[in-house]
Order: sequence, then structure tokens, then C-alpha cells
Amino acid sequence: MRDVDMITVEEIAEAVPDGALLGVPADYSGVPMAVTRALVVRGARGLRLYCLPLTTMQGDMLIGAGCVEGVEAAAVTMGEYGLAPCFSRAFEAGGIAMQDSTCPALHAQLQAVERGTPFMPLRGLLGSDIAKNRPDWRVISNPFSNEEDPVVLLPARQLDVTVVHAPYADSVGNVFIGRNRELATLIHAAKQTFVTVEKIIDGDMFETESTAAGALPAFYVSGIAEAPKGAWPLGLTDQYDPDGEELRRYVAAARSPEGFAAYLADQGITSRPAA
Amino acid sequence: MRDVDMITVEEIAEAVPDGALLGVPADYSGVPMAVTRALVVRGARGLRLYCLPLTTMQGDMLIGAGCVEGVEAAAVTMGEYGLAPCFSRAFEAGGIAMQDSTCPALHAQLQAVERGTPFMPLRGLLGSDIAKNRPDWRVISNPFSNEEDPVVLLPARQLDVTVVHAPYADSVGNVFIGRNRELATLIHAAKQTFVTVEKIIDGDMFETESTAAGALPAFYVSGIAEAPKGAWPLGLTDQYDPDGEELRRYVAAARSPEGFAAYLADQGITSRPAA
Amino acid sequence: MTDATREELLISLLADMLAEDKHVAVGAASPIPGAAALLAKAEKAGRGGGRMQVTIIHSRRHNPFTDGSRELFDCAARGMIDSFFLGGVQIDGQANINLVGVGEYPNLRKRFPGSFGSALMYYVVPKVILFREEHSPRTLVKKVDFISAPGASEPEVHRPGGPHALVTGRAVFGFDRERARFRLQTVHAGETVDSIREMTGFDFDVADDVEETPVPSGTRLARIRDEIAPQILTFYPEFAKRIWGLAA
Amino acid sequence: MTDATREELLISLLADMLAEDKHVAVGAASPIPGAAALLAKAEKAGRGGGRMQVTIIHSRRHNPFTDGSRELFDCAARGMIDSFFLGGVQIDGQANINLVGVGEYPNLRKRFPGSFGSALMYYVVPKVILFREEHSPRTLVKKVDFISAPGASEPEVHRPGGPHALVTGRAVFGFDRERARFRLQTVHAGETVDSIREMTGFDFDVADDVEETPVPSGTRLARIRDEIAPQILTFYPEFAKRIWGLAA
Repeated sequence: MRDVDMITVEEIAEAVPDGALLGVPADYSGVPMAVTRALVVRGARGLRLYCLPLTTMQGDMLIGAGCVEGVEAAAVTMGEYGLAPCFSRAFEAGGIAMQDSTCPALHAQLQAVERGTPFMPLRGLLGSDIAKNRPDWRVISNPFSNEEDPVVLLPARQLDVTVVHAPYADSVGNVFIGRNRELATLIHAAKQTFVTVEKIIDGDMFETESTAAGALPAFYVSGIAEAPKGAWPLGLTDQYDPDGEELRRYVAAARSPEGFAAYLADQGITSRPAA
Repeated sequence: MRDVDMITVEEIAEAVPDGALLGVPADYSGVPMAVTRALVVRGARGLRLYCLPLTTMQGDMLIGAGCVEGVEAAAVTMGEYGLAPCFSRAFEAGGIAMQDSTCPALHAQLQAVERGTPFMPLRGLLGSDIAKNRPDWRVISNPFSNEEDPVVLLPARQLDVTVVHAPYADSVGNVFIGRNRELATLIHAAKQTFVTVEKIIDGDMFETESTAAGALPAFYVSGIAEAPKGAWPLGLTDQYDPDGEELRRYVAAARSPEGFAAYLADQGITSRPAA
Repeated sequence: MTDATREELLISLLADMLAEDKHVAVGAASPIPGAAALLAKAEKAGRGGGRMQVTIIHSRRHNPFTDGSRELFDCAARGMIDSFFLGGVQIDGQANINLVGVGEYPNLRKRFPGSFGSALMYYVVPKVILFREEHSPRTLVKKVDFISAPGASEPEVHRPGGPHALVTGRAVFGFDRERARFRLQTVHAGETVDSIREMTGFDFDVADDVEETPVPSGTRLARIRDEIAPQILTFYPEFAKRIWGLAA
Repeated sequence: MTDATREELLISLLADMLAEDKHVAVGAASPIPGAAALLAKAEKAGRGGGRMQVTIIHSRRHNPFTDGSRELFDCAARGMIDSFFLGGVQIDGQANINLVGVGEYPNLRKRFPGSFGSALMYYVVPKVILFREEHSPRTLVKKVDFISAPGASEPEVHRPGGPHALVTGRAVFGFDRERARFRLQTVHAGETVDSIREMTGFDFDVADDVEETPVPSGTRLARIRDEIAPQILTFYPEFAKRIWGLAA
């Protein structure tokens, strides 16, 4: 029986190389904010964020700190707290290579990797400006139809690294993902996966079928770090709610580059100079 | 909050019309043997079995009783108990329209339905006699490759009805499927789904995320019947093992049509004359 | 009982559009559509009309999916979702919607979050209700700056779904898919066909009998306040506080 | 300690083929490959060589998948499974395998279960070990009656995987993918190149230095009996009873 490879949040940030295509979970799936802060501290550069299917504070903070070269997402937003200030500013200044997509396309391009197929088909899309701006997508005629029936094919997009935050891992390294099964796809599609957890629990989730149902098996995970409140100020299902006051404070501060810098300084997030 | 629509095993058998394309789970996923016996009793005819991806006693008994016109499967077998006697006999006599397939293709053709796409791609297959005998499949050239790269496309196969057996449903009709997630696909791909369960438990699996993880939501299910030991003589994960003695008895008896008939009679499974 | 607020009027008229549905889905940050769906469900059950699955993505309690966040899109793509709500930074006269921003893409003057699932949902859900409270020439435009999803498609495009109505803080429009044009159906209290024309950036047809949008009956209003509001409180606390003065 | 049985010899030689793997998967009803994989894993850990994931589909305990039964195929298709085992009613000299039956399809004289996952796994798993205890002109044929999955593919076919070896109750063959031919490597005790030729229905190459298949060392044999056999007992009880006299 295997033990857990425990590493630190900082080691995870070191293991995400500059320029990586990074898998980014939605706000409801467990966002690794502790690692996000560590990425800012280590001065990560050139990251490309593949969001499944959207990002909130994680993407906005990485963009504000200059860690990000490109974003592929269905939305970048602070949700009920407003627009994502650093993202909007960077986009409007032409400083972000944005690939606008739509939720099911972001799922499908990872499912293509997951299934080892070069592409996946998807309905919809035709005639949208999303498709018009995606020269990497293709349209074929459905070979099973006797009539003209265009279908969009989306290529597989393999991620370099996925990092997620979860409520717990067990003593052999299985990770609870519950019904956030999009995390399984986000992880299957990545060459490497690192996970932060609130805590390590005793036992093995595979001992009963009811606990196994919510598990991501350990063999997909390259390293696990304990990070209590690791999604803060975002929430974590069944664990803690989003910290609305802090999120409002962030959105207000990040409206200007100076305010964003002051927010980071206030949080003790001091970016090391790029190597 | 909804209550469970409780019906009977016999009502489920009535709800599977003659000629239906029926979704059939593998021996490890929860096989509805009680409903299978009721289908024999009601004298079902012309069923086409779509197996995900194989069938054991369920398919063999339905074939032996003359309920089956066609089978699409990666295997029909009694596993460690030997070949499937009624299937082998019917196939060798030319009495079964068999579509030989392979496990991942059977998954993919249902995933195409699940995702509302007309087809799914799959690697492998090329040059096999499986593909050679499947004029319903197509080969295209991967449009994302600069080199010749043939890929097989498999059309969506919507099922008329899926019937499965599960350990339990909760008081609002959610069904425990645990990590037998292929059942979700088998159910998503069907127009109607009926479930038999060992028992109904109190509460609602969606009350906590850990129990929700193993649930199939109630809205996919048209009716639930209580059928204790409903998978017997096959096993049900974490509930009971296969009844090896009974399975051996079945395989031995079913080696001849007379023996099969005697087995049914002995079990009190008397087929009503076809209407 | 006090008169219906604008929000309660909208909840009521949206609920009428959902009355016979089997599965209504509501996206993130949509308290009014969410309340309308829960109201329609309660009323359908109340009259013995059968069940309605109401899926509110924003709410763990009303999110029945266990196959990950793709399950909503999978369900919709195979025709299992009857109704869905979409909004837009801009909506134009052909019912094209823009959730991306204002200006010439990618050189936007003002960037908004993005298209979310609209570029599939709008094509496959039979009854998409466009909902945008702000009704002004700024939101209802002649031509959107970016088509997140088009209102109508070429005949060869697989499109079982599309726009059913446009509901704003001022009026209700139907949509004619053949002609790809909106038709004004009712105006809310205080509005006229002319006032609507003035506040709408696109050209539209006008029904022969444009009347005032009906206000909810007393029974319905009581149900909204007594039965629906407490449910909304659990997952849209700020909205419930603002509209009904409820506190979690 | 008594000498190694034929089954223990096979477990031992298969384990050698898996020694450096990260993920070995074993299909249904394969106690010998299952035991070999568990042995290889224990030995790899024992020498500090790192982890090995052993996935035995037949065993709930050794089945780590939570994405349904498609996860094995998905994992394999994206190259995450290093080794897998396949058998065959017939195997021919080009390593084509037939799991479907004997005769001219579909008019088979004898129907067998079917192709299982072979028509994907054989193409994508880098090291597929063909394992068939019965070594006779009936099983090892000139040309299979039905190709469940081919041993070699045209150059344009995406085929990162394929046959690595053929292991039988009499001998071990390697496979040359370029030439699509087997090469006899070792013969088990009691067999000769000639006896193998006599019992093999297809033509094959012969290595320069065909030796006897090495028997397991005492240490390894003890590990098989003391450590691996009790694990096998939990999910292949009849095999464990037959070979090692163990009872559940």
C-alpha cells in the first residue's frame, strides 16, 4: 500500500514551469488559491490558463501579477462581485492572448485527450464569432447524414499541469472530488497533476464502494500538499463559503494596478524578481 | 420533494416493448435478473440487446427463451463458468443478428448519444474484422493532421429502454450507482430507464456531497421496483457474491434446448404464449 | 398585500412561460429566472400537472447533476432541457447575443466575462428565454459587436433550439424564427409601444393587440412571497434581502 | 521448497517482462498475469525501483477506476497503460488474434465470447503480452479465422502499441513488428525447438541462442507462495486452491 507523497505549496508552484498550459478549475470545483499566491511569489511567467470552463480570482490575480500570457475560457469574472478587474484591464490593453470559448467546448477538448482521440465533435458553435475566431477548430460534414449537416470538430488540448484544491486526500493519496467530476477530466487531460487539500484523512476511500465513488485514484497525482483554507477567499463545497468581504475588497483594490499591488503587499504576497 | 414511483418487476417487463433496443449492463454493474425472468414470462420477442460492453446470464437466458432478435456486444460469455450455451447455439444456427463490437466502441456509441453528437471518434479498430463487418461505421481522415491519419467514427446509438439493478434508491428516487459510472452513460443514452433495487433507504443522497457522488439523479428514472436479490444468481457489488453453484447448474442445463426448458420450468419461469 | 414589485412581475410572467415544462435549467447569477422556475414547478404540482425538474446551477440543493459540470450541456444537447435563460451585454434585432464585450473584437473598449455555455445552449434548448432587465438602446442594439451565439442559423445547421422570447424590465417580445425578428407582445405598466420603440435600438414587429403585461394574481403573489422567497434566500441571499427583506 | 510448477514458471517469466513498468493492467479471468503483475510490483518496490500501479479489472480491490468501465480504455488510449495481456482462441504468425470463433464468420462452427477490448487495447498499449497456455496447432494457427485485432498495421494507422511477446505453456516468442513475425526465444523445460515447431501452426524465426526458460529463484518462488498467493486467493479463489491448496 502506498503512502502519500507530501510536498509543499511552494514546491507545487515550483513544479509549474513558466510557459505551462495550466489546467484551471471553476470556482465551484476547488480553486487552488494557496498555490496561486505561491505562483505570484515565485514570479511565474508566460502561463497559459486553460479554464474548465471559467476562472474567477485565480485567473485575475495571476493576470494582474504578470504571470499570464494567454487564457482559454468561457468566462473570466468575479461573479456576483463584478467584472474581473485585472483581466478586463489586460484584455482592453491587448496584453492577453485570449481564446474565447464556450463551456462544452472546453469540456470536449479535454475529453478528447482523456479518450486518446485527436478530436471531439460538438453541436452548436456554427455562425458564432467564437468559432469565427478559432482557426484551430474544423468543420466537417457529418458522414452519417444524407443531407448537408456541418459539425464542428475540436482538437484535443493536452495540459502540461493541473492543480486543484480538494477537501481531503486519504492516507494512500486518493483525493475526494465528489460530484465535481469535471476535475477528473481536467486531471486526466494533464501530463502532471498536483493537489492541495484541507487535510489528510485516515483510511483508504476504496475500502467501500460508497466512499470510492467520490475518489480520484492516487495514481493520477504527482504530489499533494496540505493547505488548510487553501481555496480562500473562494469557497469550498461543504467546507466553507466564499469570503464575500475579502472578495469585495479584492475587486475594489484591483481596479487599478496600484491598488492591486497594494493588495498583494498587504497580503504579504511579494513577487520575487524573475530569474 | 418527489416521492419514488414504485412499480413492480412485472410492470417493468411490460414497459419493455417487443422489438426494443434494450440497454444491458455488464455482470459487474448490476444485472436486472428479476426483470430478465419477468421478460421471459411475459414472452418478450424481438429484443435487440445493446450490451455495455458484455452480457452473461441475462443475455443467454433471453436468447434461450426466444426473446432476442439481435445482440451488439464485445462478448457474450458465462465468464469463469464457461461459454454462454444458448448464445453459442443460436449463433451457430444463424439465429442471432450479431453485431460484434469491442468494449470502448460500445461505450463511445452511447457517449455520442449522451453528448448529443451524431458520432464519436475512436482509435484502434482499423484492419480488424470487427470494423470490416460494421458497415454502420465510417472512416475519415483526421482533419487536424497534415499526414494521412485514418480515424474511425462511430454513430450515436440511442437505446429505447435501459433496465439495471442497483443496491438501493433513496426516498426521493435517486439511485446508488457508486463508481459503476458506465451505468450513467447507459441510462443517459436511453429514452426510458427502469431500475430494480434491493431496497429503498430513507433520506436524500443529495443532502451531502459525499453521498451525492454515488447517485444517479431521480429525474432520469421512469420507475423503480423493489427486487431483493434482484441480480441473483449473479452478484451485486458489496451486497452478495455470484451464486456459483446455481450458475454452474444453469450452464450445464442450458447445453441443450431441453435442459434449458427444464431449468426454466424448475425455476417456475413459465413463458406465456406470445400474444 | 402590497402590489407586486417589478421583480415579482418578472417572476410571474416568466413562470407563465414555463408552465408545462418537464425540465427547466437556470444558469449562474439569475435569481429572477430561478424564482420563476420554482414558482412554475410549485404551481404545476399544485394543479396536479405533474413533475418539473428545476435545475439551478448556482444552488447545490437544486443542482441534480453528478456527472460533473458537463452534464447540463450533455442533457441540453440531447434535448432533455425544455427551457433555459440567457442574457447579454448586447442583444440585437435578430436575437444575436453578445456576452463578450463592446467594441471591435478583439480590440474591445469594454471587456465582459465571456460567452459561458451560450454557444451550445442557444442552439439546442427548444425554449431559450432572453432575459435582460436593462432595456435601453445600449443593451438592445441594432447589431451586436460580437456574436456569442446567433439568434437564427442557416437551414443546414442542426438547431432544434433557439430564442422563444425576450423579457426586459419594460416589455415582453416574442421571436419569429422564420423571419428572425422580435414582435412586441406586452408592455409593463407605465410603458407604451412608443416608449418601448424609443428605448430599443433595433427594429421590431408589433402584435395587433399589445396589452399591459398582466400582474400576478393575489394567490400567486402570496405564493411567491410565502413559498418561493424563503427558497431563494438559501442561495441568493442578497437578492432575497433586497426584494423581500429576508435575512438568512 | 518444492520445484516451481508450470504456473509458477509462467508467473515468474511474465513478471520479468513487467519489471520496469509504471502501470500494468490485467483483464478478466487472468490469474497468472494477475499474479505476475503483483509479483513485479512487489519486487520493484523491494529493490527501491519505485511504484507500479497494478490494475486487475476482475478485483474490486485492485481496480482503481472511478470513471466507470471506460476508464481502462481511456487510460490505455492516451498511453498511460504500459502493459496489458491478451489471449486468443487462435493466434497466427502475424500476431493477429481471434477471440470470436472458428469457421468462416459469421457462419462459425464454434462461437466464442467475443473480442472484448482487444480492438483498441492491442493498438495503444506499448507492450501487449499475448498469453495462451494451450500451445497447439489448434491455437497457434497459420491464419486466424477472424481478426479481432491485427498484430501489425499499415504505416498510416495510429499504432503506438502492439504485440511484445507470446507466452505459452511451452515457450516464449518475441515479436518483430517491422517484419510482423514471431521469434522463438526460450523453451520451457522438456521442450526443444523441434517440439515447438511441431506444436505450432505458423512459421516463426528462431533466436540464435534459444535456451531453456529460466526457472524462478528460490527467493522469488518463496515470494510467490508467501506473498502473492494469498492476494490471488481473494479474487481468484479457485485458482489459488488448485495451485497452492489455499482456501478462502
